[in-house]
Parts: sequence; C-alpha cells; structure tokens
Amino acid sequence: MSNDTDQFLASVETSERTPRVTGRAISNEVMLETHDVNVYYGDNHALNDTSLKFHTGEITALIGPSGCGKSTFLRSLNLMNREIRGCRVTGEIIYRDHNINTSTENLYELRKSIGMVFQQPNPFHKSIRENITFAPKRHGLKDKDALDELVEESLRGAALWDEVKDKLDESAFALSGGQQQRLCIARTLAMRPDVILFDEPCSALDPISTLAIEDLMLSIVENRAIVIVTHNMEQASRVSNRTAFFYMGDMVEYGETDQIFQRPNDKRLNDYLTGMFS
Amino acid sequence: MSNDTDQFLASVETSERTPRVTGRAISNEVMLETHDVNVYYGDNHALNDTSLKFHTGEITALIGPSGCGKSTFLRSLNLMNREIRGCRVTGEIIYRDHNINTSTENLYELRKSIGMVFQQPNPFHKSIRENITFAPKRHGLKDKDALDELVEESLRGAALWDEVKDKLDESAFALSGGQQQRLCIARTLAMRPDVILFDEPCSALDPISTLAIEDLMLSIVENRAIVIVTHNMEQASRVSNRTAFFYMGDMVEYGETDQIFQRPNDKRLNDYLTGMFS
Amino acid sequence: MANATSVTTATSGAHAPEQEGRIRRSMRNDKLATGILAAIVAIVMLIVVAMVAYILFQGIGMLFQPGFLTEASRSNGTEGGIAYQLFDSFYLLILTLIISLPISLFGAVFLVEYAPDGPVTKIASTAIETLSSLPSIVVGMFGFLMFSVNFGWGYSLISGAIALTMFNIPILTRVITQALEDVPSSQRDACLAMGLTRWETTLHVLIPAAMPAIVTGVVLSAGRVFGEAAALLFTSGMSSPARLNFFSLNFASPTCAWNIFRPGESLAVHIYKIYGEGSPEAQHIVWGTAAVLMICVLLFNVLSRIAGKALARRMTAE
Amino acid sequence: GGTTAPAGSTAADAALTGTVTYDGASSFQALVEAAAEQFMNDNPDVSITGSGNGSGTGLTAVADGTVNIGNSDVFAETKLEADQAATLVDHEVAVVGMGPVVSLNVTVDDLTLEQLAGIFSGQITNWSEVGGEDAEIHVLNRKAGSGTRATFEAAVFGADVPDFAGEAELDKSGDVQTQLGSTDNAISYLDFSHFDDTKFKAIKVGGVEPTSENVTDNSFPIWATEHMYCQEDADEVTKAFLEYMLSDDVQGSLVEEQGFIPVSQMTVVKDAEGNVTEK
Amino acid sequence: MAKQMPKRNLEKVGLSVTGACVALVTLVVVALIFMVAQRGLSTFFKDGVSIAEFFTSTRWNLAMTNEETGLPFTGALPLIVTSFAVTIFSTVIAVPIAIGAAIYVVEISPKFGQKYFQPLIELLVGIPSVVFGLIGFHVIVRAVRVIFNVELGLGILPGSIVLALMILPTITTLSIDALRAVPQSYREGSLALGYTRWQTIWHVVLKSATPSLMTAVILGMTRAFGETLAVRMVIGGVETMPTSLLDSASTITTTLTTSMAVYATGSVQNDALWTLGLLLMGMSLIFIMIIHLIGAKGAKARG
Ligand SMILES: Nc1ncnc2c1ncn2[C@@H]1O[C@H](COP(=O)(O)OP(=O)(O)OP(=O)(O)O)[C@@H](O)[C@H]1O
Ligand SMILES: Nc1ncnc2c1ncn2[C@@H]1O[C@H](COP(=O)(O)OP(=O)(O)OP(=O)(O)O)[C@@H](O)[C@H]1O
Ligand SMILES: [Mg+2]
Ligand SMILES: [Mg+2]
Repeated sequence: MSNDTDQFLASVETSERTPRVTGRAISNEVMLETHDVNVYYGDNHALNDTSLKFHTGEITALIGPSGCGKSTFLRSLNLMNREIRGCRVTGEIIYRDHNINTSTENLYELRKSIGMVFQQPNPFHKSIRENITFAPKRHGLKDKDALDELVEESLRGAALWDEVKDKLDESAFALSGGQQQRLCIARTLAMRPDVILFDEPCSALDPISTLAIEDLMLSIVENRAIVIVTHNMEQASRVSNRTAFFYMGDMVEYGETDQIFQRPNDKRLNDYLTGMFS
Repeated sequence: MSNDTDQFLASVETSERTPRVTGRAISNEVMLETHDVNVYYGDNHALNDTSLKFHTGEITALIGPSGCGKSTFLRSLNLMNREIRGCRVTGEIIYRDHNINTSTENLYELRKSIGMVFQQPNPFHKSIRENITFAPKRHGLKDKDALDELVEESLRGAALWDEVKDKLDESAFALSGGQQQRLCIARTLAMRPDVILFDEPCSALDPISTLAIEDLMLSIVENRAIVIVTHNMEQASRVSNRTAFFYMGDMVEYGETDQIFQRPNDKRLNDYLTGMFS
Repeated sequence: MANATSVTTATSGAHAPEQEGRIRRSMRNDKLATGILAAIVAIVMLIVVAMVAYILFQGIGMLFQPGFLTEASRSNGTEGGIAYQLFDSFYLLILTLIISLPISLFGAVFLVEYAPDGPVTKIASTAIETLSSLPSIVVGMFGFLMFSVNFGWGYSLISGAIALTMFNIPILTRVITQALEDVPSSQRDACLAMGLTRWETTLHVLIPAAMPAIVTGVVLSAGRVFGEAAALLFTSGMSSPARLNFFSLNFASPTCAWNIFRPGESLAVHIYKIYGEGSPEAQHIVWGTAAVLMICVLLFNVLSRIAGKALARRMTAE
Repeated sequence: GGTTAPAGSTAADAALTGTVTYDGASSFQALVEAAAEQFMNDNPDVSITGSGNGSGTGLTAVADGTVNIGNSDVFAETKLEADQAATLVDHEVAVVGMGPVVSLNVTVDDLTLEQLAGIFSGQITNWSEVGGEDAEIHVLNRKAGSGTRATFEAAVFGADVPDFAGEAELDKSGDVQTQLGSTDNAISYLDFSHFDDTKFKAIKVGGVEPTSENVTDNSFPIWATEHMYCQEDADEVTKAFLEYMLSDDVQGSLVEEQGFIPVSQMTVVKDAEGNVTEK
Repeated sequence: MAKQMPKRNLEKVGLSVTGACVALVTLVVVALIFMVAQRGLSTFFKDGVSIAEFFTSTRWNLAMTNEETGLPFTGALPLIVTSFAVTIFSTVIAVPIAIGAAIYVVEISPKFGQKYFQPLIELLVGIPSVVFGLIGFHVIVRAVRVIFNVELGLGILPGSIVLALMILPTITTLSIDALRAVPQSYREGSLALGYTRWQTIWHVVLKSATPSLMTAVILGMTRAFGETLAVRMVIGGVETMPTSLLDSASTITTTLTTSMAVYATGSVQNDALWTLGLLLMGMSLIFIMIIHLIGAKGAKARG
C-alpha cells in the first residue's frame, strides 16, 4: 500500500485539490439514453419512469439516499439486472441509436461496450496479467504480442502500470485495495468500452486511493461516457459534469452539477444535501 | 411504525429544525475524564494518548473518519474493551474522582453507572417489560411494585410510554426500529446511569426516528453526561455542546461545537468537514 | 478482435463471422452445461426418492403385522417383533442426549464466550475436531476397552450411550457454537454494558436467542445417533435380554428395562445382525426394521424443522 | 418355540431366585434363549439374559467373571490360556452337525473328504474335476475365526489347515443361505439347522447322508459340540440352569426342535484335539 | 440484594463449569488417542510383530499361526490397499455428481435448490449406514451381478458405489456452502466483462472456491475411509490382495467389525486389530491435517 500512497500523495499535493471539472455540461453528443425505464423486482416496483441522457466525454453522477434505486438504474444500463432472478426492466435504453432492452440483444457483446466497475474491488483469483487478458482471450484475442500490448495499454490507462509492471504474474490479491480497484478499471478498459458504469467505486477505499480513482476517471472520460453512483456529495461535485438525484425510485432532479449542488429546486434534494438523511 | 412516525412528524413540523442547543459549553462540572488513554488491539495501536473531559449536563460528540478510533475510545470509557480479546487500555479514566482503569475496579457496578446505547437497536428476545426489568432483576431488585414503577419511569423517560403502555408484555421485536432504539435507551435509563455513551445510535434509523432520538438525548441530559459518536455532521452540530475530532487514532481537535464546525483549526478537520474523506 | 487498434470503434456493429461463431458456441456450451447439471440434479433426487420409497415399500407391510412393534424378538432376532430394539434405540438416544447435551452446550459456551486465545483453546478445539473425524468403529473399540472391559460394565446400554456421546459431542458442539456465534454480538454487548456477567448473559440472553438453531441441531443430530450402529457393536452389544420388565424399578435387575447396565440392541444393530439371514421371515423383519428406522429418521428430520421454525416464530414476535 | 411345561420340576425349583447372564457363540444362542424361556416360566423369580457376541467374547467374559455362563462352539482351551481354561467347568449341551452345501444347479451330490479338502484349499477349481459339469467352483467360506469354519476345517483337514479364503468370507449362516441361494456353481457349508432345500442342496460326504443319525456314531464326520462354560464356584441358579440344560426337559425335545443333536444320543465323544472316541 | 452472589464469583462459576466440560472432552480424546496408540503399538513392541511385515506382507490370517515366527499372519497390506481403493473410487464417483449438483443449486436454480434439493439431500445424510448397506446388499450387488455377469457381485465396486452414495450428501452440502461463499461481486465482475454464465462458473466461481471444494472432498474421503457396516455388507470380506474390482475384499474397518469380538483382549490377534484401529485413527488425523493445510494456504492466497 505504501507505494500506492506515496505516489498519490504527490499528485494530491500538486493538484492542490482545485475543482477538476467545472461541474458544467461540455458536450452535446449523447452516447446512451433511457426512455421511461421501469424496474421491478418481483412485485416491488423499484424504479419509476426514468429518462436520462449520458453524454460523450462527460461524467454523470447519480446520487440519492440508500435504497432509492441508483444501483438498480445503473445495472439496467448494461442489462446486468437480467442476471437477477425475478427482475424485470421495461422502457427503452438507447445505445448508439438502437434500443438494447430487447430480448434479442446480444448481452455478451453489449457488456464489452458498456463496462462496469463495482463497489468492492473484485479482481479474479489470477495473476495481474490474467485479470486483464482473461476476457479478451475468451472473446477471441489469442495473439501473445497483442495481448501483452493490451495489458500495458490498459494498465497505463488505469495509472497502474508503473506500480505493477514488475509483478504482472503475481496474484492480483497481493495488491492494495486502491490498486485492486484500478486493476478492475484496467480490466474494463481492456475491452475498450464506450461507456463505463461505476457503482460507488470508492466506498471501500481510503481517501488517497479515492483521489487516485477520481483522477483516473477524469483521465479516461474522453470519447466515453462515464456514469458514477456515489454517496459522497463532495465526490460527485468534484468529478461530475451532470448529476441526477434519485429519491425512492424516482429520478427527481437532473441538471448540471453546479446547479444541483448550489441551487437545488426540489425540497427533498435540498434536505438530502443538508444532511437530513444519514 | 406509523404510530411512531405520526407522533414525531408532528414534533418535527413544529420545531422546524431550529438548532436545539447553542453548540456551546454550558457547564464546568466534570463527570468523567480521561488522561493519556492508549488502546491497543494486540499489536495494533488504535488510540494514542487521548485526554478528554465530559461535563455534567452536556452532550459531547465524537467525530472523525471511519476507523479513526471513535468507537474504541467510547468503549474504553465503560471498560467494554475489556471484553474484547487482546485489547489493552492504558492511561487513567477518572469517574467521580477515582481512576476506574484498574484491575480491581468492579466492572459490573461501574457499567450500571456508565450506560451504553449501540448502533443497531438491540432489544432482547423478550417482552418490552422484561427488556427493562432484566438487568435490574439480575442486580437484585426483586420487588414487583418497584419493578413496575421502574418500567414506567424508564419508558416515560425514553418518551415511549404512551406508545407501548398497552402492550408491555408483547415482544420487543414487534416495535419499529426507532421504538426499539428508544426501548434500548429506556433499558439503560432504568439503571439510572450518570453517563450514557451512544455509538452512532441513529445510523440504522430513518430521519424521523433520528430526530426523535435526538430530542430524547436532549431531554435526558440534565444531571448526566452524554457522549455520542456520529458520522452525521449535521447531527453533531444539532445536538452537541462540545465536539472532539479523531483522526487515525489521534484526538486532533476538541472544543465547543460551534467553533469546531465554523472555525476548525486543524487542516485535517477542515478536509473532513468539506467531505474530502468519504 | 479486428478492431483491436482503434480504441473508439464500436464493437456492437458488424462482427466478423468467426467471432459470431464463437459467441454462438459459447452460448451453446452454456446451454449444454446447464442441461448436464440439471440432469445430475435430477438423478440425485431420483436416487434419494427411490431409496426411501424402496425401503418403505419393502418394509411398510411389516408395520401392520400384529405384534411386530409390540413383541420381543425370538430365535436370535429371526422371528418375532422388534419391540425391545425400538425401546432400546430410544432409550439409548435419551441416555446419549442426557450426557452429551450439557457437555456440548457448556463446551460450546466456553469456546464462544470464555476461551482465552492461545494453546488451551487450540488444543480443545483440535480435540473436538479430532473426535468428529474419528471413524465410529474406532470410537466403538475405545468404548469397549474403556467402559466394557476396564470399567467392567460389559455390554451395557451405558457403554453404548457413552460411545454415542463421543460421536455426538462434536456434532452438537459445532451446531451450538455456530448458533451462539450467530446471535448478533450486539445482544452480548447490551448485556455486558448493563453490568451483567458473561455467565448471566449466556444463560439468559444468548442461549434463549440461539434456541431455535440449537433445537434444530439437536434433533438433527438425534437422527444421526439413532441410526448409528458401528459404535454400538462392541459397547451395548448385539442383543437385548430375552425378556424386559418395563414396570420394574429395581434398576440393578438385568430384566429391568431401565437398567442402564444391561445389554441392549438398537434397530440399526438389529438390521446388521440379521440382514443376511435367509429365511423369509427374517427378511421381512429386516425390511420392517429398516422401514421403522427410516420413518424415525424422517420424523426427526421433519420435527427439527418444525420445532426450529416454531421457536423462531415465537421469539421474533408473538 | 413350543413350551410344554414339564411336570415335576416345578415344585423342587420353586425356591430359586437370582439372575444368570451369559454371552458367547451365536450359533446356538437360539437354543439357550428358548431353554431360558422355559426355565423362567418354571421359576418366575429367576431371570436369564445374555447375548451372542461370539465364542471368544463369551469365554473371556466367563473367565473374567463378567458373565455367569460362556457359550462356545469350540473348546475353551483353543481360545484361552491353559491356566485360565482350567478354572472353567464345561457342559456339553448339544451337538451340531455340519455339511457341505452347493447351489441348486450343481449336479454333484457326493464328495469325499479328500475332494472337499481339495476344493477348500483351492486345488480343485472346477466342478468337472469332481464329476460335475465344466464350471468354475465358487467357494463361499465363513469368516476366519468363526466356530463353524473351525469345526469344518478340523474335520476336513485335521491339524494342517491351508491358507485359503475362497471368494467371500461371510459372517453368518444366514449370509451363506442368501448368497448360495442366488449364486450358481457355488459351494459352502452349513449346520444342519440351516439347511433349506428350496435354495440350495446338502450333499453326501463319502456317501453318507448329512443326518443326525449319521452324526451320532461319527459315520458322518463333520460335527462339533456346543459348550456352556461356567466357573467352578458358580452360584446356585447358574448351576441349576446348566443342569436344566442337560435335563430331559431340554435334551428331550427342545434341542431337536432347534435343529441340534442331543448329547445323550451320541455314541462317540470328541476331545479338544479333535480325537473321536467311543463313549 | 444480600442473597445475590457477587458478580465476580458468578463469572468464576461460569468459567469453571464450562471449562470443566471442555476439559473433560479433551481428556477423553487424549485418553482415546493414548489407549489406541498403546494397544496398537504393543503388537510391535510387546508381541514382536515386525513393522515392515505388517505394512508390506500380503497375508492376513489371524486364525492361523506362522510356523516361523509363532505369530498369526498379520500382513495388513491387502486391507490398507482395499481401504484406499474404496475411498478413492467412491470419491471419484461422488465428486463430479456432488459438485455438479452444487453448481446447479447455487448458480442456476437457487430457489429450487433451497426449497427442494437441500432438504432432500439432508435426508440422505440422515439415512443410517446399515440402511445403505441393506440397499447395497439387495440392489447394488444384484445389479453388479447382472451388469458384469459375475457370480457373487460382492467386492470393491459395489462397496465404492455404496460409499459414493453415502458421501454424496457430505460433499454436496459442503460444496454448496463453498460456492455460496464466493462473493457475488466476482460473478458480476465476470458477467460485466461479457462472459456467459457457464464461463463465469468455470473460470471464476470454481476457481475461487477451489480450496473450500477440496476441503469438502477430503471430508467426504474421511467419511468413506472410516465407514464400516455399509461396506461390510457388500464387500465380501476376503482378506487377500484384491486383484479386480469385482472380487471380494476386506477393508480395515470391515476386518475390525468381524474379528474384534472373536479374539480375547490382550491376545496377539487382538493387538493386531488394535493396530488397524490405530491406522484408522492416524489416517483421520492426516485428513484433518490436510484440511488445515488447505485452509492455511487458502488464507494466504487471499492475502
Ligand atoms: N436483488 C434484489 N432483489 C429484490 N429487491 C432488490 C434487489 N436489489 C435491490 N432491490 C430493491 O430495490 C430498491 C433499490 O435498491 P438499489 O440497490 O438500487 O438502491 P441504491 O440506491 O443503490 O441504494 P444504496 O445506496 O444502498 O446502494 C430497494 O428497495 C431494494 O430493496
Ligand atoms: N475488535 C477489534 N480487534 C482488532 N482491531 C480493532 C477492533 N475494533 C477496532 N479495531 C481497530 O481499531 C481501529 C479503530 O476502530 P474503531 O472501531 O474505533 O473505529 P471507528 O472510529 O469507530 O470507525 P467507524 O466510524 O467505522 O465505526 C481500526 O483500525 C480497527 O481496525
Ligand atoms: Mg447501490
Ligand atoms: Mg465505530
């Protein structure tokens, strides 16, 4: 961990924690959008008519009290909800101009384009290298050199290369929590996704690693759309261009991040921001 | 739960969430104090030289990022750490002018005077009445009338009497979360403690119940010292007279609550308050 | 991965045909594997159901034979009924539980609540683990040597019950330890924080809270004990007295049913004793006994569930 | 079993009280049980209980004094140390005859002792060698150490018993019955009481039929004596019960009912070394 | 108040009562190990049987005396080989079925598994071993006779099949637990990378559950190695070196059951049987040790 720490302590010091994005929209190109998405777990209607747009080159934050449906919504974007028994998603999810929420959609291809990073770092019980090449290999990439290149490129992309380049064949479990999470991001990057979904990616991490992941998100967002669920308001305001606030299964307010945090319209959002709900 | 909710919805509306204490010291009488308390879990030095004073009639909040040692410190105040294998506490803990951190101290008597309320409401699998009479009975109070009186007095003290007086012999598990937590407080009050320690008492509760517990704390603090660990900054500023900030095993800053929140001296405290750490 | 070099190229568009084939293949494998696994599960379930059904089918008729459940066996078990074996089985079980339950309960309490870290606890838990892995025949041999020979108890119910106790203690201790550990630690904390001792905490809060799990575990283990035979061959022996007096209170008399120093034969041992006997009557008795044994074990199984659930329901809210 | 209450003995023994315990061979446990049943009917204050855990166990137990009577189908000398055996009193209560048995499909119906020795030492492996059809012989043996096997081998081989296990070593007579009934071309041996014509057939030895009459004068040579041992200073009840075992009440009917031969009918005796002499 | 026992003493009472129970159990186990070892070793040190011969000679016959040594034939190799053979074969039969069923129940149809499959498999745990033996004796032995066209049908194969049935529930339930313990996040990580369910199971779930699955298998083997009566009823009981799976044979445990009561305590034969008991005990200790090693290694791999 100390490696990790030192490295990012430095970056923290120099960046001096100035806001790294403006909290404003910077793009009009829509990568992914939803129309009236509803999600049911059996009889439990967990998400109501949610329509949102995610823009290329932008980070969108989803915030709201626990249990409001943020994860549920996020997981419907790459159809991960289909893996949960009894879960039903209705409405349209438009990715590159075509609705993916159909029974004929090829899930496995889609999930390569819409990657996902989870709350707990979840590397596989394999070496660092295999963690990255595992999926591309299965998807048909066999060439050794191409794979090596892919490993380096992804690890560099995830700002992890320098730290692990000498121990690519060691177990991924020997890494610190923050490094593991960056490895998971590298693993996702290796699929060259268009969209990356983050579900509270920093909640298991220490402050230093958190900042590292935030920096990383900002550095990979170009040409992609990133969606992040977070409970940390400061994090949302630090990294996102736009923010959507969910409350008990409804998407209540959506706008540029600055506006959401500084001039909230909805009373529930305001209550939430002032810490009414723990 | 609806009972609970209605009742406190009313109180919330009328109080309109004005700060209920000044956030200033109101007493000079010290009930409990610590001198250079250190806590070790095996080789892990979890708490460094902590010296603090707790005043009669005041609520003291302990804040700080996760894992910084708040609970550890709180649990050393009633020697609950002794129940954890491998945990060692050094330093002086002075209660009513004598050091209780000695091997000859009568733990059982002490814990009657220094009560504790936990994060999760943890009533026993017994009736409401038995939840309250259980400990006093075991401590030797057998008289039926005295016990009945005690039950009523404690439940009234915990603002629960009206809600449960007709179902004293039903299982405590039939109560709502907020009611259960108040029952736990009533149970502690029945021991007539001088000090009550709260470890994140509201983190499992909804906003309405949270406010109810806060009101309750304010109503029972007279003649007692209350210590509360909380992650909710708003809560700390709403209820406490003084606040201590812990960071990685050190007590970093201590002062009147207003000062802590509005004019923090320590950089780490400032970072924490602005949401640098999740 | 035709587009491996251009980072932004979408992959959801057209696929190379080779890639499509691979995806179809992996989806087909997925279906195939699922099918095979489903077949395995079906076979396992079929085997269990068939076994139980076969035994009941073969033996159930015997249960309605007059005297089978109420008469003593004759001719070394090949004629007559199984009344004494049935009684001995339950009597052995009760004796076993009387001895093993308190030991396991308190042992588990020690391990969960009191055990200091260090060699003492380690040795104790290793000992219990060792006991649990010992073949029952070894336990039987030890019981024979220790209780039947050295203590001079001969073939006796008490020797058998102690052998079964050794067999039962690790199971019970594990169940109870688990049950106690599953009680949220907040319950323990609450008690201790009110100035109560661990002992009071355990007796009045932890054990009651763990009761549903404990009861379930005890009844399940009773089923195991009930069917055990190897440990009994050399300890309680392979036959009951020819005549038992259930009303005798002379506990030293060898015909007193309640005398724990008399030999006794459990249902399982009875089956082992006569399974090979060729006469049709003996075969009927064997299957009848097996059916009785199975029904008892099924009852224990069902009972444990019902009792555990009922207790749990009573505890969480009336 | 049929309990014909014998007159006469009732009055004399009425005063008896106490308990008798026994342990040992399972082969004639049924006989002892039945006799005990009758004895207890006559003497309501006496109780007799015991089990059949094997000759070795019974002998050790009676020598140790853990039980009053040790039942054995071999002489105590073969199982115990000589000085221990010397403290025990032998009661020969019955004789049991044993004969070779074969599967129903086997055509052979007579084997000499030499042929039996050949088969049960593994030298003769095909039925054609002893006059049957061309089929392999499946030998079902009894467990080494069991009294039945000891008796059979003593009669067939004398002192030098070969080390040959056969295709299975079965625990009990019942096992043999069952296995033999469902196996072709097999051979084993059983005591007369376990013969069952519907499942297998008993064959002659050296031309002599396996019947009780032929055993009494040793013309059928495979047989053993069932012993009940007690200590020299055994108590009244034990002695009374053992006497009862030898009385006409038991020897007269019960012994034969249970498939044994009364000792009284024997014209020869066998000693511990297996030597047969005229009475 | 006066009658109340001081809390400190009350705590001491609790400590001593519970401590005594644990001490008692420990004492009994130590006594057991000591006695079995003492009895078992006296074959070698008191009676003078050669250790090498015991483990390498293939002739076991307690009823006969070896002219050269004046001792019974105590070559236990056939018994040891048979014991291992039935253990290994039964494991080979049971493991694929058990793990396959566990995968189905955890990964493919959890609801069905919890509601129907697990209660049923727990029922199998409860079936007494003599009943398994009975079924083996009447059904499996008969089936073996018909299928392989042999006369007796007793032997290692039917023994292994019966044992496989008996250890199936042990391995299945433990495997179910092992698979359940794999964090959901691993599966999600793999699914989110575009894997099919089967690929996820094969490459991620099984891989990370391997140590616990191995523990499950070893526990099954421990049970198979020590099982007695069910095997006795179908294996034939001939104490010679097995040459085929369809020949009668005898394991350590089956020899113990049939011979233990025959020989008087203290005789050479009896001591030799105790040596077999010692061998059984030693093997179960070794199995425990393997499980601990797997556990320690698993813990280390996880960091
Ligand atoms: N697998 C599931 N099965 C059934 N209901 C579920 C499942 N997952 C979530 N839910 C329900 O859906 C609702 C929304 O849950 P979701 O996990 O989306 O909340 P969240 O906003 O992500 O909360 P958190 O901040 O705690 O992660 C909740 O009421 C929850 O109980
Ligand atoms: N029972 C224990 N055994 C060993 N270490 C412990 C134990 N309890 C706490 N610790 C360690 O002591 C340190 C302080 O823990 P503590 O629980 O006091 O933190 P906290 O401030 O209460 O955090 P949180 O806000 O998450 O409750 C942590 O590093 C923790 O790992
Ligand atoms: Mg979530
Ligand atoms: Mg805490």
